[in-house]
Amino acid sequence: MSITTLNPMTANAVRTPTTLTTPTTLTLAKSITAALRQSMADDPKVVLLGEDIGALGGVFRVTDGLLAEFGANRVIDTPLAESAIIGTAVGLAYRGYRPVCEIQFDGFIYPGFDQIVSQVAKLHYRTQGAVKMPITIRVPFGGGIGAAEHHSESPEAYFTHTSGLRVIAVSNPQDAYSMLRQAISSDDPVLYFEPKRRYHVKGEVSPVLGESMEKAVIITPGTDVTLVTYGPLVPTARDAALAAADEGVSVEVIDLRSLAPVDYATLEASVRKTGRLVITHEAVRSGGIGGEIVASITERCFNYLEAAPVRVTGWDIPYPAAKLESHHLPDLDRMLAGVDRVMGR
Amino acid sequence: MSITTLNPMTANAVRTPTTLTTPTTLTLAKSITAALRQSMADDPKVVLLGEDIGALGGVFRVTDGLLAEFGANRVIDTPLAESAIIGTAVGLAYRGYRPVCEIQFDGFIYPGFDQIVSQVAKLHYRTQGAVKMPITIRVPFGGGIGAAEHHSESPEAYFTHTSGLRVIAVSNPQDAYSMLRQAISSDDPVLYFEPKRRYHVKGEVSPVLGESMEKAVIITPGTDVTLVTYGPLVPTARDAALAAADEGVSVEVIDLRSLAPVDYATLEASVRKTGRLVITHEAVRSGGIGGEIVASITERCFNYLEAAPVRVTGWDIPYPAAKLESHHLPDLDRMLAGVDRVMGR
Amino acid sequence: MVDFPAEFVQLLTPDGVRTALADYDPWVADVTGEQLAAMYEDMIVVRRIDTEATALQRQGELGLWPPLLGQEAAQIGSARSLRSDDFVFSSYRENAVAYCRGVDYTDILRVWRGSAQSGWNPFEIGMASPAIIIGAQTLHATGWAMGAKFDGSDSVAITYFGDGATSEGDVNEAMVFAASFQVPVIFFCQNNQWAISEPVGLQAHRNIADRAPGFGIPSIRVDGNDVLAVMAATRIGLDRARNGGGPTFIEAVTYRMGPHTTADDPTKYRDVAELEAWRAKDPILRLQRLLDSMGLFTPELEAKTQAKADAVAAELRAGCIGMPDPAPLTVFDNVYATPHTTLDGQRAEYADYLASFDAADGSSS
Amino acid sequence: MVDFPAEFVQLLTPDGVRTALADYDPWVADVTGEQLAAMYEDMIVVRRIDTEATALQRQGELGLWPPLLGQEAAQIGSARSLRSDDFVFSSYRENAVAYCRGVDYTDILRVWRGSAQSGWNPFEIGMASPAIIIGAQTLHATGWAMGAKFDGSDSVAITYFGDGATSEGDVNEAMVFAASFQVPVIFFCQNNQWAISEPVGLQAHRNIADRAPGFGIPSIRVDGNDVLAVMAATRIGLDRARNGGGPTFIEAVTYRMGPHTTADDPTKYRDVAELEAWRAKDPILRLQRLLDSMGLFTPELEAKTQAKADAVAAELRAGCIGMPDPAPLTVFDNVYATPHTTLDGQRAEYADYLASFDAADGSSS
Ligand SMILES: Cc1ncc(C[n+]2csc(CCOP(=O)(O)OP(=O)(O)O)c2C)c(N)n1
Ligand SMILES: Cc1ncc(C[n+]2csc(CCOP(=O)(O)OP(=O)(O)O)c2C)c(N)n1
Ligand SMILES: [Mg+2]
Ligand SMILES: [Mg+2]
Repeated sequence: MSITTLNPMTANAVRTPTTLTTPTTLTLAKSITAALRQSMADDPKVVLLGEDIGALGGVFRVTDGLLAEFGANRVIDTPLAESAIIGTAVGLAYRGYRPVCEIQFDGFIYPGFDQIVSQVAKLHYRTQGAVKMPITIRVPFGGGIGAAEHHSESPEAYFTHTSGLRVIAVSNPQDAYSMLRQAISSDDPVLYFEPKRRYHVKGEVSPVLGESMEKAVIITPGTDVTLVTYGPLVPTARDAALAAADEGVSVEVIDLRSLAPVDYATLEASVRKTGRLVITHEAVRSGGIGGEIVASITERCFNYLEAAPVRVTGWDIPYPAAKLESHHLPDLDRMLAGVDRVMGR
Repeated sequence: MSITTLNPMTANAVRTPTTLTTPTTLTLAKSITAALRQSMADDPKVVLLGEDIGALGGVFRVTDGLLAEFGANRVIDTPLAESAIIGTAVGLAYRGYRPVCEIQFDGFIYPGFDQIVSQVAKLHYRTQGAVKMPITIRVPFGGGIGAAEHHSESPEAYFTHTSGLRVIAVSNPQDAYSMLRQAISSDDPVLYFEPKRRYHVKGEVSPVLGESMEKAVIITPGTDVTLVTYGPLVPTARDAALAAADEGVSVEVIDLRSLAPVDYATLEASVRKTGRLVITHEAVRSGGIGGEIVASITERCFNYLEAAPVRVTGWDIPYPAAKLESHHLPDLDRMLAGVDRVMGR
Repeated sequence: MVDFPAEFVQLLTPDGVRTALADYDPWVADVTGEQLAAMYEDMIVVRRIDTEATALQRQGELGLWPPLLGQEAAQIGSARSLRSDDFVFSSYRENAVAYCRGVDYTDILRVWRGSAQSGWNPFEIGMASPAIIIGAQTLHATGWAMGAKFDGSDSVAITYFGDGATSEGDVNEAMVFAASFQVPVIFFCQNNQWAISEPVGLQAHRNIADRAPGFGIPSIRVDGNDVLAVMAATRIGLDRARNGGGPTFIEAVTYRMGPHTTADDPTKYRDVAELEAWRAKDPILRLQRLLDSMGLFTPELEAKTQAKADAVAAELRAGCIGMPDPAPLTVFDNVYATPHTTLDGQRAEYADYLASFDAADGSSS
Repeated sequence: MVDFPAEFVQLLTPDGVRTALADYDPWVADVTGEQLAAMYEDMIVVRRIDTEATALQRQGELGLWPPLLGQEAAQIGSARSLRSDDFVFSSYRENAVAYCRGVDYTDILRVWRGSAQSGWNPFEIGMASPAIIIGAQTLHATGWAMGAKFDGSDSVAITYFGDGATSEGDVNEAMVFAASFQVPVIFFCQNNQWAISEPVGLQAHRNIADRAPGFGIPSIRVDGNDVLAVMAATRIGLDRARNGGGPTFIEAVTYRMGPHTTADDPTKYRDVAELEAWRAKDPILRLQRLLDSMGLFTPELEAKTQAKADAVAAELRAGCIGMPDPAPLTVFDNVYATPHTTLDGQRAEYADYLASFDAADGSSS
């Protein structure tokens, strides 16, 4: 059995961290790297756990360089076992650490599901607040990259249905940075969903914590229809709003950002104004976040609704083969069709 | 290491199965036993897998007597590992078997979650129909029995959000019998939820397959409000309808029976008539089945709705300690409050 | 090449005879008669706690109780070897371990009375909230030990689990991580022969202690009803862990003399003869015999021990019966460490709902 | 007491010298020169499939490809030992196994072209749809073997998985079940030294073959680049399984000479020197040398082998490029075996939606 000289377990901190100090143009992936670096520099209790996150820097290169900067006690390449990644993070939290776990792809989170649902989510409640679980679980999610099975899932609704967890999804480099820093400092466990097909999107990133990670944000203001989405579909929804404007429909696009809890104050204000709601996500329709939001908004704004809210989502199917994914994923056209429907056209 | 003489692995079939031939009064638990016995007698490929299901007959005695009747190759006491219970069932299905897995309590299904979500649910799709997964997973679920943590969960929405699975929940002895028989004969995988706090409810059971397991059933006809529920809350909802009638409100109670797919035809017809929907379940509200149904009914019956649908559910908390469970679980009073709300009173 | 543990470590026969075992004797050479008497008291007291709790359950004061009857030596011998800065990650049956950690007696019962989901503050006694999900805690212990190693501390994590638990993926993954990272953790398996109704032979085709060496973890198979042997094994593990030697696996061979819990009826699935055979190996009896042979089992010791047991039982009963029910709205407390808009809304909704009854009763303020 | 596998089973040195090993020789005594030449051809062909598929990926015809370069002997030696009624449960890298099972070459590529989620009908070639979830398939194999045992059949399940997979709970649970029920399954671990960027030493603190004996499963550690040794080990396992002897674990020590997949760049994490060292142990080279020493490595053999490889590669390429894209509405097919109201509604919704474009194009019928 050979452990090569490159084995991350033998590596130790050699470089000094270089953190973001001024606004810089970064890809979404690199802004996550920057947030990890800053959080690790600020707090020695922040440690990373995951498969291939060391020498390789993760399959998406998000942790690239961090092993060299922080050493093998902070950037921990783990054996291939997701339940153990989450379960040891629980133990580390018991010992005062703030673990950040990387799940390599969305579809590989399920072997760790029990530890998330039965331990991470419940321990603060179970111990009447004595034990905090400041664990962040990073999950690259969603499709659109032509990948093989289990590499394009949108499992977020499993977690928004799990009391005790916070769930956020980012859509742009600045949020990727700011919201990850907030997630890591949160004393609650946070599922942090990364839109993997947007990893290469660039934007200017300031080293600020910015808007609270619990707030939804209006991306495009509008008056006729409220179009709600999150993560990878945010840019598509923005484009759909532009296209709808050409057809004379004013669409207000809201980036949810926080999936649990949902910022209903922002949604309510928008729907009271527009009277019409469309929600779009890649995840399958039944039991998805869309239904929850439709139900909650109906409860809250019934008398303001001018039409039944519309869901534009993935179908109730397992994620299909790459050549078929465009027939599963909501795109600009399907969003526009949803806008038309809610407009009664 | 001692294996006692009572080790079920050494036991073999000794008794002849005695199946149900005429209508008989049985508890809900015993009607499940009767259904298992009949399905096993009919089809030698039906095998049971689970923890303590052999000599003990299961912690709820549901499999009582079956080891003696069918032997250790049909009633398989497994080592304590839920992922393996489901995963070996997948292999047995590959070999032409129809495994029926017992998960001891709702909260212990999560270690098997990956095998359910990534394998059981997807294999028929993945193999373009070549491989069938006629697996039934029995899950005693819900609270109200004063149990310790992890013994009172309502995890059904995790599975209704999983494409490829069918999900049913029974509320009375006849359905327990008939729907389990249908589940076991189904070529699709079925999650079969048993309302553990109603195991002792008695009723007359005929050895018939009865109404399709996909159909919702109107338990109490009414005209003012549609009250939808399933599993353990069905008797409570029926009582609530009686109480509401005393106050002059006519409540139509629907037992969903199938949670995936939902029988929207029946629900729609009812809501078009009543114009008002209340849905109640023990599971936590956010991301629960209630939200999905509210959204779907709003989409389908928007113009018929006279008020915003109302959800009466468990709170968004981990299942609480026994002394607090009555403050989490919907009861008759909370259902009536929901009826009042939807009636605008 | 690592060896499977060939021997069954026993330092005290069922007859109470202290036998010599060169590799293990040094580890308990310092144990005085006084300390033996103290462990005898421990065992009598925890058995008494067990009896009292079982009675409380029968009387309707507890919802359920998982007796440890028969496993006193395994738990006392190991837990009494720990330092206060070590940390315990246990299952539901380790009430004697909690006792050794200095738990408030009443706290042991909170969970089983249904008043709370955990009885004690883990940081006050160095013992985590017990895990009901079988095997889950072994990963927590391993993670804690990773942290201890990163901290440069010589504290050790010990995790208790049953024979049945060894089948769960989590326990095996914990061994993988513990071995890979060479962290200070002791896997303490109480093989009480049964997992509810399933005999250990269904879980493990070989002795349980044989599992660990293949993961690169040295293991010891010890007579779990021999408090001295258990102590020796635990001390070996602790010493290895404190000195950077990584994990140790201990299989304590014992017997669950009672039912799985008060809800269980073992006559459904096991022979009474088996129980009788194990009764002869009772862990308390053999220590009593040893003390007797040393002239230490005096009427005074007996009286003092009984008095202590009586006092603890009385305190336990009073604490149980006097335990206040939690207030309704606490059902919403501590789901999150920080405010949560949706849940806060639900709390308000329920508070209003409850208040509506007060109003209807004319008792609203 | 079960022993860890002490020896490293090798019957053919890297130099192509056939060495004697008394316990293993009888298991391959029947292998003729012709059969050796056939296996040589197999290895050349599957390496060529690998090269062609990698080229197709570079040319944009495949989305991804997981090369097996270097693992030919492990896969051919084991798969050629199977009967057609045995059943294979593999991971994503076992293309040579599929080849031996008689797969239609094009079917190997369907998944990687993104046209389907599985390429072949499992029942036609006795090989399940490969599992991408690491380790999951080991439980399926164990379950299948339980069924085979219940059926009184002497068919055997074999499951292929990597060194990395051994860390997953599922693989360990599979060993627990396989040992408990003593079912006919072979755990065939290709230890190719790497799990993406992680060296095997991170997954296993000891040799991987050492893991199984503690579960009560005999294991063999074999030179995975030696097709004869692999065949001997597999035949031992098959024979044991067919005769009611239960499971066997085989660690085939080999090397992933290429990247993890075409998306991977191994220079980020491993030394080229390591690759060079393994090149000297190439599985094809050593069989060629053996054939040569037997006077069987003739120009005719070379020509025939190359011709076959060329033909397979051409068929593969043509099949790949000619593969039709699936029709849009097939996205809804086979989610369920029986009709499903909600999904049928969605299919209708999407059909209408697609039709609306046709209508807009004026091409509606
Ligand atoms: C994941 C999970 N599955 C099933 C159970 C139900 N259960 C509770 S205790 C038990 C047996 C445990 O046996 P063992 O590990 O030997 O511990 P012991 O009870 O003997 O102390 C089972 C199956 C559980 N608590 N968690
Ligand atoms: C449950 C799960 N976690 C993570 C992955 C991502 N992944 C794919 S291959 C791989 C490495 C597997 O290594 P090994 O088992 O040694 O097989 P090899 O690729 O070397 O053949 C990983 C981590 C996965 N597919 N499934
Ligand atoms: Mg036990
Ligand atoms: Mg590998």
